[in-house]
Amino acid sequence: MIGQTATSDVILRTERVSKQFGKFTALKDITAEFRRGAITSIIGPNGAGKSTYFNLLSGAFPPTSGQVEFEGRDVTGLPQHKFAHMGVAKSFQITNVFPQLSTHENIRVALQALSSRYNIWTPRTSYKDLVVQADELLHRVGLWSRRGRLAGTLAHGEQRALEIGMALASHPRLLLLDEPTAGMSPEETRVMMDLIVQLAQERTVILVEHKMKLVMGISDRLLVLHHGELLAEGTPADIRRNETVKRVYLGQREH
Amino acid sequence: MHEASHISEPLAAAPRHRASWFELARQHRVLLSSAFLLAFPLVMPFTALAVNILIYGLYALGFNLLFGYLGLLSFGHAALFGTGAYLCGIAIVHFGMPWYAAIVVGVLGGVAMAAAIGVLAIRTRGIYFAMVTMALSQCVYYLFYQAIDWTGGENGLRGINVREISIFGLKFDFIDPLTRYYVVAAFVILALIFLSRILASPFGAVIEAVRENEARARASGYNVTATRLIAFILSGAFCGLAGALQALHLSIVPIEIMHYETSGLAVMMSLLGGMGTFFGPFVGAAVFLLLENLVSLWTVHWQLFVGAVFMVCVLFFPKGIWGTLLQRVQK
Amino acid sequence: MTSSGKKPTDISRRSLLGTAGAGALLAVSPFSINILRAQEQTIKIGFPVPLTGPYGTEAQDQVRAAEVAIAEFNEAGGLNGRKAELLVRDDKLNPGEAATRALELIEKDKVNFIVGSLSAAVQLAVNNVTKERGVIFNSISQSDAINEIADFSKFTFHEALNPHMTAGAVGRYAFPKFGKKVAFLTADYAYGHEMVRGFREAGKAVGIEELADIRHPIGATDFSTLLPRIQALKPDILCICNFGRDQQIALKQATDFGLKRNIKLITPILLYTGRLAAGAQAFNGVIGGTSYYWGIEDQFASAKAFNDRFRKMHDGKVPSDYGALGYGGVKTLLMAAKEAGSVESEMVIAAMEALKYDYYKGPQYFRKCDHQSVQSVFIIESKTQNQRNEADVFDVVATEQPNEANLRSCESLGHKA
Amino acid sequence: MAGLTLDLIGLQLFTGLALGAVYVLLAIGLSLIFGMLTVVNFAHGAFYMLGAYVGVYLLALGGNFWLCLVAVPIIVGTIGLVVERFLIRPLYGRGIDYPLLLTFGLSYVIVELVRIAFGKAGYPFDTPELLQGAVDIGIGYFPLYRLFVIAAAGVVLLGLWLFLERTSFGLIIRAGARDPQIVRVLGVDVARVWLVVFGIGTGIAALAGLLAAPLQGVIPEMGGPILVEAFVVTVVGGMGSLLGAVLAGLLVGVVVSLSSLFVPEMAKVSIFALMAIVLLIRPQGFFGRAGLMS
Repeated sequence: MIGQTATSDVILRTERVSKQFGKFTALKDITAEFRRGAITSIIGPNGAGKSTYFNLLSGAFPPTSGQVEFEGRDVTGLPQHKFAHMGVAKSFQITNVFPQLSTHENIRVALQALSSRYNIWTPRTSYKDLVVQADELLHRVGLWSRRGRLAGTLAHGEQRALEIGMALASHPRLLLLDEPTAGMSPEETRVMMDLIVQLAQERTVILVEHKMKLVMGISDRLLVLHHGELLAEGTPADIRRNETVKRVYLGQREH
Repeated sequence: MHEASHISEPLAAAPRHRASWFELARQHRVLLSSAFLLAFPLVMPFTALAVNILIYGLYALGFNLLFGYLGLLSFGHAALFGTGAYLCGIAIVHFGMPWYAAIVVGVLGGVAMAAAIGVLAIRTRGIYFAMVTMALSQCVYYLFYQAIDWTGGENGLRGINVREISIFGLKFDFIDPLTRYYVVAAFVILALIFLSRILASPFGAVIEAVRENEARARASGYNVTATRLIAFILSGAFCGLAGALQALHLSIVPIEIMHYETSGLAVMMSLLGGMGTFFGPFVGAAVFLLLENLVSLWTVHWQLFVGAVFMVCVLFFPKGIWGTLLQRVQK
Repeated sequence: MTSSGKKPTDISRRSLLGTAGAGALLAVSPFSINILRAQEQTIKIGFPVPLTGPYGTEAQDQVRAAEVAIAEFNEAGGLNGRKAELLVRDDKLNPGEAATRALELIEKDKVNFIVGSLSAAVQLAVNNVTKERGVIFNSISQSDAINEIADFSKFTFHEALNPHMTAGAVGRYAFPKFGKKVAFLTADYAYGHEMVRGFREAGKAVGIEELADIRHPIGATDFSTLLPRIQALKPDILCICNFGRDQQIALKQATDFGLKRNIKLITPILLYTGRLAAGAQAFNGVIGGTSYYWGIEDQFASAKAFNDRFRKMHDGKVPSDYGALGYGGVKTLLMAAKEAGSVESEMVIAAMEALKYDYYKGPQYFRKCDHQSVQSVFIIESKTQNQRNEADVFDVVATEQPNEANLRSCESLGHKA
Repeated sequence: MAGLTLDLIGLQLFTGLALGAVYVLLAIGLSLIFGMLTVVNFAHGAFYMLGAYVGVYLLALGGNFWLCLVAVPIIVGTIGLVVERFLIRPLYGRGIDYPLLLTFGLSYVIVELVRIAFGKAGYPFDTPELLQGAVDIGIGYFPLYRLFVIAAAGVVLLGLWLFLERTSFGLIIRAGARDPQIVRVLGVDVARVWLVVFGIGTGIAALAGLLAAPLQGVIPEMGGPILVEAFVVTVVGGMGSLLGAVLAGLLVGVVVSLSSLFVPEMAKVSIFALMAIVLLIRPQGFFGRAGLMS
């Protein structure tokens, strides 16, 4: 496995993190660890606090209390853009690209964030390596043919793929994906899941997913949230056997 | 997805071919703009107006970098413009500096004022940003208003009299209107080159990214706050230069230059010309000032026309005059 | 005249050409333009005034009165047949705009003289442009700064009164009459401070006791925050040292607060147009100075002649104070040009300096050192009773004769004289 | 600082309240419109000025001041309805900047139309006879008309409060200010609600202009400076918050009046400094919701 340190095989952990929105408690005292190199999925019914937890892990906002550690370092409250520089990349639940930029430029901009971002004089095209790397990533996520199109005009599935391409641009050791298949056709979903498995060979992946069945097959570990609390944790087999989880998911129909 | 790729291959290439001359013009926009500016005074009613159009165009250009390209609406740009003008004037009147040094002082003044206002205002967003910049620029207005010994207060700063300038040993009569025009035009062209470089640079890409999708830019590793601040400061450099040139052109700096109506001018000119277009601010400045000049010749109610034209633009041509033209040509 | 009979067509064609491609011609050969500026052309007087903005009414009256001066000059045969022409420009009460307009008038229209401006800042801006280019500027705006050495040039003339003169005259009239305990309500800018300085200077001779100088920001809409304090001071006289709209609101609110019951309100400048706009109630009983009021026609034949001519040209209206200044500013320059027999700057300057004139308000002349017009100041009181007609709003209660001693000394202004 | 006494400061506070009352009326309209329509109305000052001019016109026709108090808001409010329907409505959904820019242009047009119709010089506006003079309020003499302005503002606020709290239409407005989505879900014609809100906002602005007319006289430019000050009030109070507009309006009035007593040269800048400070400490203003502007 790449970049594994002697310190631990835990890449990310949260220590009793909670999140309040006004009087509403979205998350309560969640302590969990994410193993390096694994695919871990965070599942739970609607309103379980999955997205809130995801946002805490990805640095979109800080927890109200508790601590987030990345590779043994306390990263609680660091601004969002620092996460990208540490090697944490994320995709959004709602499609989130730069619509008025070309597909290629979307990825090139993401690549640029790690090097020459505040240069105001040299033409951006003179950074040839970034152009080449962007093309490689376009191939990688299957969008080479859409290179010159405005990102906003791509099909939904293509935009999701583009987002993953942008996330990969920062060479992340940890990739956080928020419902990457939301709104996709079964065919698009299949392609996306293949891509995720492939990506996970080189890096740690954390997935938030509403559809439990989808992630059972590919996840190494699962976290189940319910009403803002950690309900269960374990391998897919553990979770499948867990009576509490069954009850929660039986309570409402799975889509 | 794999099947689709075969179909779209030629599609991607097609638009590139169709608009080739348009692309060519776009690549050489600095050259074309400069050529136009050099011939411009020939078609203007009088040269001093042409100089004003250049200066206000440059001022609107600085504003446009922030509003058009980054999407931040500031109602306090008069402070940047005015600081450039006052500092340039003070450098000449109180310190007897040569004109070129005074311009540098003016630009630095614009930069420093932008940094000061920016640090305070940049954390607020949207409408609040517009309001905070307006409030802070009003504070700056009163600051300069009260500093009578330096600025002349209500009476304005007088005596910025540059009769003769020498460039590489050649002497030019700065009282001559055309000389004045071409000296100012030279600085404006330099500014256009600089803006063009900024837009083409990696930072230009960051500006676009932040405007397009702030959350995404942040997740990609961009510091959005820093980006805004840098853009605000760059905007201050352009506006400071415009102010310095204005001081040299008119030989006075009126306190009105700091008034919030001057901030409104930048908004109006940018929008009339076309937000987020390279040459739009100059078109906007020209249309506004010509309209004001021509209409005020036959009626004192010129503001009615300016206001109405502005409303028509907002309602029907949100891309402004130049932006709409570009769109037509592109199609 | 016959010899020049066919020339006008020639010239008009050329000047048309000149206007159409002024820039182009200028680029090719700046000299050709100068040759075109031959003696036969009309005498052009640039006239930048704030047609738009809050003083539009005053500015329009300035234009009307200036037209009277032009008409009189042309009817009298002009300068050896050369007619005069007024080029009115809107300075929008903005010094930047005014400077641009002055540049337009000088560079494009090639005016011989510039007369005009209403606000102090605009006047100083125009002056800065004209003096650099050697064009005579006769200012009809009221300010002290224009007399000072820093702004003065030999091309600068000041037909209007300045606050030192008006405030001084009003003070000399009012302090002995209404009491020695004096408070000031002052607009916090140069013009306001200049007024206070004028009052203080006059007060020294009488020995006034200054209770307070209360400042308000220019453009204030609410004086109620200051009035209770003034009331508590119990002064005999309150000097309202502000102008135009500020003054109208201040007087209105002072009336509402009941200040007039035991305090006499005086002000350096009482505007005719301001009195009409704000109404009788607010101005009632207020004493102030003015450079001109149509009612002095009982005193001066020149005023009567000017009023009659103005009435004839402008449907029976009477000229306002600022209007009369427009007349005086243009008239003096044209008469000096006539005297000099030329529009050449140096010769006209010499003629202006030598001028002893009575065109509309009694005797006047320009002081040598600062080109300030030495003239009488009229003390007027606003009234609500016994109005003969709509225009009859003031009583002239005193006239201070022209006297250089009432001006700031040349030395104190920085002049060598 | 000659003549500074406690009475004087008290009187000054009162003066500040009267000044604040006009701010409150302007700000409450701005805030109402912003809260519901997310439109920053740059023409609000022009409607304020229009109110004063309509008053002048009605008085010249032979009306009296008390009639004007009712007629002016109705007439100008109706103009406001037309503006919303035909000029602002096409811009919904185009972002917050466009209605702002449109009303910015509109203010130029309204001011110039007034100049054409009524001239540039302005009009005197005498204090209604019943309200002339000053009364002793225990700490000194205070102009009766200013007391009336405070009272009138109070009555308007009370009326507005009753309208919002006690009528079904008011309920919809309150719900809509919290979340426009909810109103839509309830099947209410949101467009109609917005129309009415804009009309009410401009009507109140016109009333403020009419009330201010006897204090300052009437000129076409009267709406400019006060609009900027009203913006300060709305921003300090929190955009969209009615309670915020009221408290901030009174606060700004008092700050202006006290600063012109103690540091007159800072009087003009004091409210902008106040705004800058408030926003730096609490970017959403006193009662604004955080993140509303994002």
